[in-house]
Amino acid sequence: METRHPPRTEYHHVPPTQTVAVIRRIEPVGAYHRLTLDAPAAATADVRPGHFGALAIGGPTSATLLRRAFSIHRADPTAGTVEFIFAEHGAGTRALARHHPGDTVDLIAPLGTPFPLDGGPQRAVLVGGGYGSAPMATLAEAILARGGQVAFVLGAATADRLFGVAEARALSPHVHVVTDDGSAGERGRVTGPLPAAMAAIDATDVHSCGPMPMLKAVTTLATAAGARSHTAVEEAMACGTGLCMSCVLPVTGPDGVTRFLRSCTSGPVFDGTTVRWDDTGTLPADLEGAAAMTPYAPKETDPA
Amino acid sequence: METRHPPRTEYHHVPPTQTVAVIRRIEPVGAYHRLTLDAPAAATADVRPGHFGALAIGGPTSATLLRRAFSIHRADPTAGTVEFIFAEHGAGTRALARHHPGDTVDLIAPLGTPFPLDGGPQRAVLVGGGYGSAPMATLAEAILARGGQVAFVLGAATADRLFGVAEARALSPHVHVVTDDGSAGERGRVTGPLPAAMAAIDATDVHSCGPMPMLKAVTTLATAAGARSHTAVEEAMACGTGLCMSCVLPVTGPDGVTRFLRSCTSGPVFDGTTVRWDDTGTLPADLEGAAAMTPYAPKETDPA
Amino acid sequence: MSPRHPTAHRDPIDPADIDMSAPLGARLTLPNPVLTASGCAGYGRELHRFTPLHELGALTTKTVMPYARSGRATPRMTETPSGMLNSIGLQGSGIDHLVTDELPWLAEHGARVLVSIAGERTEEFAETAARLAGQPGVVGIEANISCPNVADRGLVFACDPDASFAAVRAVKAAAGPDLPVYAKLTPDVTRITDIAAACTEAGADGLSMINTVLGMAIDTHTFRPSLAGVTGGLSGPAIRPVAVRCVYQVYAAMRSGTLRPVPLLGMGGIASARDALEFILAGASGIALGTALFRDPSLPLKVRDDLRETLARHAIRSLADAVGLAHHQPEDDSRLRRTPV
Amino acid sequence: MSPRHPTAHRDPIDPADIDMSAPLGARLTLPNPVLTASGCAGYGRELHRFTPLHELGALTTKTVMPYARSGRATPRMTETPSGMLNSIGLQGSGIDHLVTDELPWLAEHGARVLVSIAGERTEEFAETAARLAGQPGVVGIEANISCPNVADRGLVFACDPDASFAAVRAVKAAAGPDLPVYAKLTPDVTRITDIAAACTEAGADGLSMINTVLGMAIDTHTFRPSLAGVTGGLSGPAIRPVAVRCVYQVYAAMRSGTLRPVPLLGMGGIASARDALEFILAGASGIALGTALFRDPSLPLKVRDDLRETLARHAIRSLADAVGLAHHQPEDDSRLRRTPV
Ligand SMILES: Cc1cc2nc3c(=O)[nH]c(=O)nc-3n(C[C@H](O)[C@H](O)[C@H](O)COP(=O)(O)OP(=O)(O)OC[C@H]3O[C@@H](n4cnc5c(N)ncnc54)[C@H](O)[C@@H]3O)c2cc1C
Ligand SMILES: Cc1cc2nc3c(=O)[nH]c(=O)nc-3n(C[C@H](O)[C@H](O)[C@H](O)COP(=O)(O)OP(=O)(O)OC[C@H]3O[C@@H](n4cnc5c(N)ncnc54)[C@H](O)[C@@H]3O)c2cc1C
Ligand SMILES: Cc1cc2nc3c(=O)[nH]c(=O)nc-3n(C[C@H](O)[C@H](O)[C@H](O)COP(=O)(O)O)c2cc1C
Ligand SMILES: Cc1cc2nc3c(=O)[nH]c(=O)nc-3n(C[C@H](O)[C@H](O)[C@H](O)COP(=O)(O)O)c2cc1C
Ligand code: FES
Ligand code: FES
Repeated sequence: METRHPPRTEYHHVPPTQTVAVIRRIEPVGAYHRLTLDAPAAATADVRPGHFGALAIGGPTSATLLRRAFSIHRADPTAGTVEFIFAEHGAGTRALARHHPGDTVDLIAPLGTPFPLDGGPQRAVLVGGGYGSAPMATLAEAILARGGQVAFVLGAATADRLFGVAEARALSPHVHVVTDDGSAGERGRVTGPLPAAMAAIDATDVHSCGPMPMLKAVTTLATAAGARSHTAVEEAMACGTGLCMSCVLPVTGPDGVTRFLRSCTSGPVFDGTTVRWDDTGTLPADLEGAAAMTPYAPKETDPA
Repeated sequence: METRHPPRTEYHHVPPTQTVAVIRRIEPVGAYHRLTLDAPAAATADVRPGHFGALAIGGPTSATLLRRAFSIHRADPTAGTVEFIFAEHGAGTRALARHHPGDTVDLIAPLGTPFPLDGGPQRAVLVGGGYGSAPMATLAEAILARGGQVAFVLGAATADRLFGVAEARALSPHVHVVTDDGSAGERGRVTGPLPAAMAAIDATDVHSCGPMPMLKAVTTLATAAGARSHTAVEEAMACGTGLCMSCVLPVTGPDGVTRFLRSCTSGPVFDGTTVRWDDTGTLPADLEGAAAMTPYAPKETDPA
Repeated sequence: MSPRHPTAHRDPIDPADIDMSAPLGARLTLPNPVLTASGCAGYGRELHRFTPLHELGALTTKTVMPYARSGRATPRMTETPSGMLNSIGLQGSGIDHLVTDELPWLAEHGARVLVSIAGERTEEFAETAARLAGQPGVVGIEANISCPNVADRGLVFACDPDASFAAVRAVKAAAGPDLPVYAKLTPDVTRITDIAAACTEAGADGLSMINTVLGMAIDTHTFRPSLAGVTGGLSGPAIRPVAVRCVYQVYAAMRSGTLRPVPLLGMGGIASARDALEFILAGASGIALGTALFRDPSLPLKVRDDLRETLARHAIRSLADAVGLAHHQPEDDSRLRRTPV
Repeated sequence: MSPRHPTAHRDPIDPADIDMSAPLGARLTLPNPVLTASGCAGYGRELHRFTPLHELGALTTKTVMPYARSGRATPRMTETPSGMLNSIGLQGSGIDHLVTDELPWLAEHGARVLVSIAGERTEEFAETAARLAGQPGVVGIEANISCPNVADRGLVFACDPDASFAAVRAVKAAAGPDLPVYAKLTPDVTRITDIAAACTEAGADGLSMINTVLGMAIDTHTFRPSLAGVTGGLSGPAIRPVAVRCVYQVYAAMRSGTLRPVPLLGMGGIASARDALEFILAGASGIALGTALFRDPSLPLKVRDDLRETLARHAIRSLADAVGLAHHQPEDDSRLRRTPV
């Protein structure tokens, strides 16, 4: 494994705003919903691809308390709108899907560490799995605006879970589409066409967003090919603002020490080579502070 | 105190139905809301004045679990609709007020023991306090249809909390209106014009619905004048269907024994002379089973 | 279906082929695992209008005592986020009334009845239990030991292992050999497994978990406690995580051999088949619906039927096979491997 | 306003005239009663973007231990009806990091800091506390004794009066005379007043109530516990009735003279000024926001300002005058009568 491109380090943190956003539009896109919010305070030029928003759904009589995180698909400072693409998953997203224009949601955005755009023009492959494609169009635009080049690999389980194919084709001649069941594009996984996509533009960077196993596989391929791999991870979040520590994953720092880092503040975009993919959902023994967990065997009465 | 008219005993229990009702209309009436539900299964000819409906508000993500009880204002078997008049009070009614036509609520109706209509044509004064006037128009219609006569005394704190005055005037020449602040009708309480209203029709019956102190005062006046007093009480209800025992009040039976009876099944309409008005909210020592509450002094750790 | 799913490799089966019966010990098997929780369906008459009682696994009666009890003054109830507080105070007409007026009606309507009993003294538990042997429709006794013990200055029986032991032993002796006795535990204790141990040692045929959680609310308009009884019992979905934990802990103790294994009845915030399954996976052989009935008196059959569908989707042929599955590591799940599909 | 309202006869006063200061014992008065709850606002940096820290009554830090702790594996969190379960497992970088990197920043930003500390042994509590005397911005210590005690085979300190006593006494001794020490209690005990008594006897300057309630959830798709740590702490509005009850019980014991009176910090499901008032009426001199911050990190100032408005509407001139009012019978409410309006 040889790395032709040194890791990028510049991350762009902007202060998030909290606003009661009015739903301007909510409409189906394939199996997903496109949600357009009036939120001028959040829809600033500071929003970068990879930033996310955290929504509080339901009023004072709602039993679902926690925020829901969604990648910002597009923020339009002129229109004062922020767009999300969301899937119905559990109680909160199902309730959100039943909302109507004019209803309100409480939005905190922009949040998190976006995809890096520094280090000169990138030749980047953008890999999106399912709604993970949501941030890819604006990421492509930003890379192109900085004089770079882009290719796309967009995948999903089924055709109706593919997102952003038309937008991608408008931005690049190199668009690969795959589905698990072959209902659109090639049958297979994003890792199938990825080497060809990287080769086509002699990629310096691969940016990916989608399920964890995909991010790991993409990082392996990209790294083997000498490209940098930046991955937008998805860990269950309660707050999205860095308060609760629920969204951690094991990430190895420049000092070689692995720590549980919050994906809502240190991420969601991480250098894929720093994430200990195989150790997510475990407590690796070499983690900083892991030893302190073991003096006593875990008890059922062990609180937070 | 002399009772010219023996207590009525026939109560009309009908099997309630449970339906997911679609909101046909929801519109303001003064300080209240008029809610019209499509609920053909509940809107049968079996619905009698004094019956109530119990609504479950909010979907699976609602934190307000319990049912809310509202007097049936009118059930129209032809249209298949049931109408309620409701005030915003706490979390559930505030949420209900934000509903739109097409939204659904789960309705159980008709529930409870309605006003008695037996014992020959009645000459009845109908006394409504605030939204307590909701069942009075259909009650008047039913009494008139049976060859009786009616007068109305409608009261409220302020003009916008008066309900059903126009409907009452269409049904009877004897309509008295009072408000606490004099913003409509006479300034004062329903007990002011009640003696005159009773005298005007030589009342055999007084039917009332409104706050507890009003029901007590009405019963005292009616009884003194030798009329029967039937009162629709309002006790906090969790279920409305007789399951939970939260809605009880002390009522003296024909055997002279006072028991805590459920106002959702034995009531909401009670013969006012059987209710121990001054003992509501207390545990009278002569209540059946009260002695069993005292062997130990009440402890804070004392469960349900 | 997630790849971590233990039965992901198996084909769904026909719901009609699912064995929904709930074995609740040597002397009791119910046709399905859905019961009502004590105090949440009275003596059944009102619920029957929405859920024919014979369709239930069993009806648990409102707790009955040797004598009539008025219950507490109102307000007795207040709503809380995803829950409610009650301080009904065990209102009831007493055991004579139950035996004379209620049990015959219940038997006539095909209900299987678990009679919940309580007393303020150990002897009152025994006195009530003694009246139940041989009564029509009665399939068992639930000893509601989550009530105050006069002999112990009002401390709740189920807060003390010795008092729990004494009450359960007295009920067992009085009930005779035919009626299984379930002890109903409160979660308001430091170690629920200690109380569970006392009850099983005393001969309990099963354990019901949980009774309400002690709570209170204050009316911020009147500045007074919302309930006339000051404190009350918290119930509803709000407490479900507490109830699931109690069932899981006790089942775990039974699996590990530190507690004599007896069947568990799970309750506390169940409002759907999903919730019911959560308790079953935690270790409950049967489940009871309480507060959820106030919102939806038609719920029991929905839960029963949806549960059947869910088991079918997961290719679990028998309800009994699902009991306690959350304790099995996917790799060592002999129980799942043993189930033929 | 209901006729039962204790202050119905009084005219509202100007919110600007309300004294919002929160006396929390002889050595600590905060400018307002709104704190953050430990573990729900980290060390303040993230919250500061939404709520300027100097506006808080105080910031309670995430619990800090003598050493770095990784916390538990994920999933660490799951939502429940009106609540959540967490098993973060006290992730933190340890006391050195706090003292070196966090406290100076907090002091610079005008935060008053209540440092939450814990240990797995009594000595670790002392070791951590000893580092805090004289540190900038630190106004007190919260001893999170709701954590497992290695010396007691993992039993939570706050589940045992003796272990609670030892931990609090050690912290008091190490903290020196200037830093008030609050002991944070778990509700998962049979009698919380017993633990409160142990803590006050050990010299606690105040009590924080409550920590999370032990709960768990099971994923009905994977058939496994939803949290990697199996059980977790339940928080949010779901547990508010339990928390209010604990505060009320302990305050009642103090009023009746069976417990040495110390100020109480109330927490557990507070999401509005109404909820905050509920705790104050129950007996809390200050309140902390936890889970509600995850939904609304701007909440503290709303609660503070709405609380001020509410007191004004009720013509209660000083926050301190509202503390414990739910214990007063309207007729014997000397405290209300004493307040001049
Ligand atoms: C940075 C980031 C970006 C995301 N972008 C998108 C997107 O563009 N479109 C989209 O459809 N989804 C996206 N997700 C996933 C989305 O957040 C979850 O599907 C959603 O929170 C689930 O909420 P629920 O009410 O359906 O499920 P529930 O299970 O009811 O959620 C309960 C709690 O768990 C959290 N949670 C549960 N699952 C997830 C998850 N997979 N990720 C994060 N939190 C979770 C919720 O935030 C909530 O706090 C993103 C997640 C992250 C972390
Ligand atoms: C037989 C009957 C008929 C009624 N008819 C009408 C009507 O026609 N129009 C109308 O506006 N109101 C009516 N009410 C009162 C109405 O039920 C309450 O205002 C309403 O339940 C309050 O719900 P909430 O969500 O606003 O308050 P919350 O305080 O949030 O309610 C919490 C719980 O307490 C119960 N509760 C609280 N206050 C009352 C109350 N006053 N009466 C009964 N339950 C209560 C609720 O049912 C719910 O279970 C009637 C009540 C009864 C018992
Ligand atoms: C209004 C009400 C009354 C109750 N009465 C009793 C009772 O008489 N005996 C008993 O053992 N439990 C009683 N309970 C507790 C329930 O049986 C059940 O254990 C508890 O409510 C938790 O279940 P749930 O959340 O489904 O309601 C009562 C609960 C409620 C809400
Ligand atoms: C995610 C999370 C982490 C917590 N961490 C701690 C902690 O480190 N130390 C502590 O004493 N309490 C901790 N708590 C408990 C809270 O401080 C608080 O006591 C409890 O959550 C009840 O308040 P709430 O309902 O407002 O959240 C934590 C709670 C949550 C939800
Ligand atoms: S989601 Fe709360 S810290 Fe990341
Ligand atoms: S409201 Fe439940 S019994 Fe009357």
